[in-house]
Amino acid sequence: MEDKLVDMRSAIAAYVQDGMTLAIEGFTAFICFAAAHEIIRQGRRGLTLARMTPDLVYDQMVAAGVAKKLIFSYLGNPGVGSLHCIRRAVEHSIPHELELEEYSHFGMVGRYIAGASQLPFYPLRSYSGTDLPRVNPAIRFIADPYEGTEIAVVPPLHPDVAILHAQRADRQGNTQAWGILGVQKEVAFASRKVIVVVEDVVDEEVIRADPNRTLIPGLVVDAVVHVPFGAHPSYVQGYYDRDNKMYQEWDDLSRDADRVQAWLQEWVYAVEDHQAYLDKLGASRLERLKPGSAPAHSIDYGVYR
Amino acid sequence: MEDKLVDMRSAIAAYVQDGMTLAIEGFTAFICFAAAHEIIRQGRRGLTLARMTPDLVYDQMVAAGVAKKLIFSYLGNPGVGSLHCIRRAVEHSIPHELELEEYSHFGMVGRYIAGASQLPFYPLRSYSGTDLPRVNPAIRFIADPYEGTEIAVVPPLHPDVAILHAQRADRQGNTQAWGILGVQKEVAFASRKVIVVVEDVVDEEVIRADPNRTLIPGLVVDAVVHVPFGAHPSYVQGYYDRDNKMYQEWDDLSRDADRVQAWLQEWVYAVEDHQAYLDKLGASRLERLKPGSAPAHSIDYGVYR
Amino acid sequence: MSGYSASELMIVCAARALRGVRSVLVGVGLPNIACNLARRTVAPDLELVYESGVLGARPARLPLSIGDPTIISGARSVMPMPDLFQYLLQGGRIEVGLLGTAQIDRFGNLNTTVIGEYAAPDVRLPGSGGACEIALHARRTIIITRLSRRTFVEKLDFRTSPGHLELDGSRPPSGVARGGPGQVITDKALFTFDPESHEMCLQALYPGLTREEVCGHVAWPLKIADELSVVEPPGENELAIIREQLDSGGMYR
Amino acid sequence: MSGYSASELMIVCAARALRGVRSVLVGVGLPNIACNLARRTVAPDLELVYESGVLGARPARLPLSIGDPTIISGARSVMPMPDLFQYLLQGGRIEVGLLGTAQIDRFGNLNTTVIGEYAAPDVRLPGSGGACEIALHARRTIIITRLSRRTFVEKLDFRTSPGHLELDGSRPPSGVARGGPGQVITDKALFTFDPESHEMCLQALYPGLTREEVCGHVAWPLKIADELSVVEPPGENELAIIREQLDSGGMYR
Repeated sequence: MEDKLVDMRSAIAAYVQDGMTLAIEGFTAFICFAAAHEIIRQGRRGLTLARMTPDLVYDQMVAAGVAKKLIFSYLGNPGVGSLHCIRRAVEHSIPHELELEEYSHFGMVGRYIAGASQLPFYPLRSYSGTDLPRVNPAIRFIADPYEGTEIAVVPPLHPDVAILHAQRADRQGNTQAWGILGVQKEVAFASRKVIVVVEDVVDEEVIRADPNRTLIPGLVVDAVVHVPFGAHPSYVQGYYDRDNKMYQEWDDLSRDADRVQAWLQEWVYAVEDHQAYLDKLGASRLERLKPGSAPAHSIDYGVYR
Repeated sequence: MEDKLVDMRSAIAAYVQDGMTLAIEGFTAFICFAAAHEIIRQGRRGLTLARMTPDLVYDQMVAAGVAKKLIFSYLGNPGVGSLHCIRRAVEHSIPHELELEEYSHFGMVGRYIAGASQLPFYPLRSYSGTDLPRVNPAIRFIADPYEGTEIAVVPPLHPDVAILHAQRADRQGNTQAWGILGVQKEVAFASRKVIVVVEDVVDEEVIRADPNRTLIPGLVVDAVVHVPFGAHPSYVQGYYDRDNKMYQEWDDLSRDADRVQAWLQEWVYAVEDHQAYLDKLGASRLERLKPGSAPAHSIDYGVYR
Repeated sequence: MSGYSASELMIVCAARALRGVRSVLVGVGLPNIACNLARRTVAPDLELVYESGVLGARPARLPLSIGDPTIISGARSVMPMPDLFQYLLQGGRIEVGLLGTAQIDRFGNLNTTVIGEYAAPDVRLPGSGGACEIALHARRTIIITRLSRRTFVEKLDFRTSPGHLELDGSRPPSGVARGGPGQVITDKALFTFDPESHEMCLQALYPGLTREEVCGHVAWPLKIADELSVVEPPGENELAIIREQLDSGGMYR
Repeated sequence: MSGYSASELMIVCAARALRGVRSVLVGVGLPNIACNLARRTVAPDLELVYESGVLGARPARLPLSIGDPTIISGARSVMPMPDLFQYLLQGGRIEVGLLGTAQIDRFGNLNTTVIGEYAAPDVRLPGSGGACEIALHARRTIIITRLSRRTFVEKLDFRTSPGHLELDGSRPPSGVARGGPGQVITDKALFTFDPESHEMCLQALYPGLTREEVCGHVAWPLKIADELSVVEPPGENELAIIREQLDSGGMYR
């Protein structure tokens, strides 16, 4: 299989174009800030950003003027509070208007599943008795052909590009992950192009030694990018902790639009790449995020001759 | 959590009653013959047997007069040939008539997913241009509410009891498996009662050391049964190979209804339990089924204090 | 050990409401502590399930969010999100769902989406997340929130998560067999719902509070139980577990 | 090395038909050997996908079934069955599906269900398995079967897997954009389908066979390509790979 390893700048330049629908997913974990910052640096505009939990990653992208629309299900800074930049865009159109297409978590999960499955719709027992279908006409109801009861449906979501972070992949894009798997697999299969960003690029023998751990097969991956700490300030299970200090600081500074622009200037525009961002953070800060060791017991697949 | 460990005889006596719908699943691997034989020994009648690939396990149960109906998608002896007992029942009503409810593989998968999800139907792009909907009225077509195109649906399947084999579980039923996972998880969630049969009962710390490997959470498990080699003559990844000799011998002997009854007498009715069956097979035969070692690389979840 | 905070009593009340329960969908913070207290007292078989897909977590520190890595390491199971929503929640495997809210009406309907108009909100709140599905699919829900007129409103600005819906309570969500909101636990009183009218009903006061004080924090004419009781204060054992094991940092003291 | 069996030529023809292909859904036996030959010759990036959910297998022995444990150990990925059918097949990720059959009609529709009446069959065959979905969702299919009048029938007893359907070929299965059967590879000749009428068409004869012999094995008046060719015999390299690496037991010799 072909070698798909490229650097982040090339991957973003090649796959992320103005006006596209982009999904940088990862539920609290595996959020690829390295990619988001590179997209900001490359000055993309008019993106539709899909993500269950926009988190700081989309708060920063919205503040940078990258986005025209959000498709989402929970707007919060997990465990901390609000996403002030997105609120500013929604409540006061700063830096500009932001269109919202809103679901519940299950609705977003269903949209990705339908996308991955090439289904025209995904049925879910949800939304009855709520105001969401009133504000989102994409949520509809159909009759169950067996019992006649009504059930909600959501349409498929097909991002143009998905950017997914994980612990490791081989150069062909066979990707293994552990921890909160969220909708990573579904997003990969739902998307037209898939960029996988990993902490470690490993020999295919590592992947082949545990095929059940492969979350995203190389068959659907277009590019592999190697960026250690690429999910900072979010986390990667077993590799580093969430940098909660940064999440808390963001809660404070992001209340002020000017301070946000200064932050973006200092931490995104003025740094060349994620390695420069990490250097600026300092090795000791990153060192403190490293967890102790909790290895899984080995399992054996057996040799069958 | 409560201790769910019981022996096979008690588990079958407690959970499998005449007339129920039963699913002993496992795609080529993990087929729990130990449970099937115990059901035959206990003389159950009128069961509806659901399974994607009925395999030898249901061929034997049908020959023993246990079943009134099959719900399935592929009637074959994998890699060998036909299932002669089931064919005899279908073609010549020996030992008696056998009702068939037939799907494709995807249709069976969808029925289990709908069952596990408490969905009233599962939509799939299948069956158009085929004769299956003509002979199975449960397969229907509905209109996609977005584009108006037609799409097939299948109804949920809710087995009364599922019996699922795996490498290991703790006494609370938290079950880990590797190899061909098939629809094991979906069947567990779709079923009213779940019996898990394992090669090893392990301490919960083994499970907790690799939570992503847990296929079936104890929350949905009713009984844990410890039967090493319980899937023989099918196989368990890393533990033993399929006993292909028995699959081939069955192809020969099962062409003759009398020889089948003699086989059932010798290998099922006349043995007390699966251990006696294994003793009769002999240790050297089992020893030859053991594979060489192919361990997975360790991974680390990290300690986060 | 004498004396306790209103938050501690909230924790105790929420824990007691979980007696004998075996599966609960929970977030972080106060409700999480309540579940852990329940496991150690009235619900030894209680399995904590997080929206992130984690079952049977054994966190080495107080988790900061439902996606904290400390709840993964040493958990019994981590399920992908489709499994959590399809098989556990919609599949009817969750006995109790715990919900917070920004607004609640007299039928236990919840708003966590906007204050003001949806298209031009005064305050944009987080939205549903999984709350809508927890409300619909948990066999019953318990709402945990502080009592205030801003929260206990006459009319929601947006209905994010259905409770008992309209006055007659006669319209169950399609195809879903569930009980809806069972209790509301606040820092001043406990509420249940009338089995007939499904209207929220003041059931018990925290020690030292009057029904008038409580009614003053609710924007509609509050229904009061025939046998209004006073909440039993935290027991020595309950307080000891909270302070020594679950909230040793004293966040809720 | 001179001389070869009809099976070996089938393997070679099937391999050649996979030139440049990157994903193929395959079973065991002859088609499996063909895929492995293709990987070593005309399709170096070919990923073998098994219905059991296995991608990139590296079997240490010839697998006996698509569920053989030897295809798991050392594979790149093993997916649960819902993922295989939902995301890989229905998701449109499979370029070529290889299918066998008990009956085939002139439009490439297949029967693997029954001979005779469904309700009272003369012979009960295995049924669809995943064949119906492979036929519907692979971007194109290649049918591999031995040529005989019992197989190449005027009318199927049961339509298990749709090919080009009816005479006018005008009815595509709902919502599925795929090409349907592209080729039929037998032990005596190769067939393609007319791009207009979608009727099966004799394209190439195995060396030494006549069109009359081939037509005698087909139950309908067979359409013959304007430029009927003769299949290129196996090359030295192709035969060497088959005999030394893929079929060292000589099962297809």
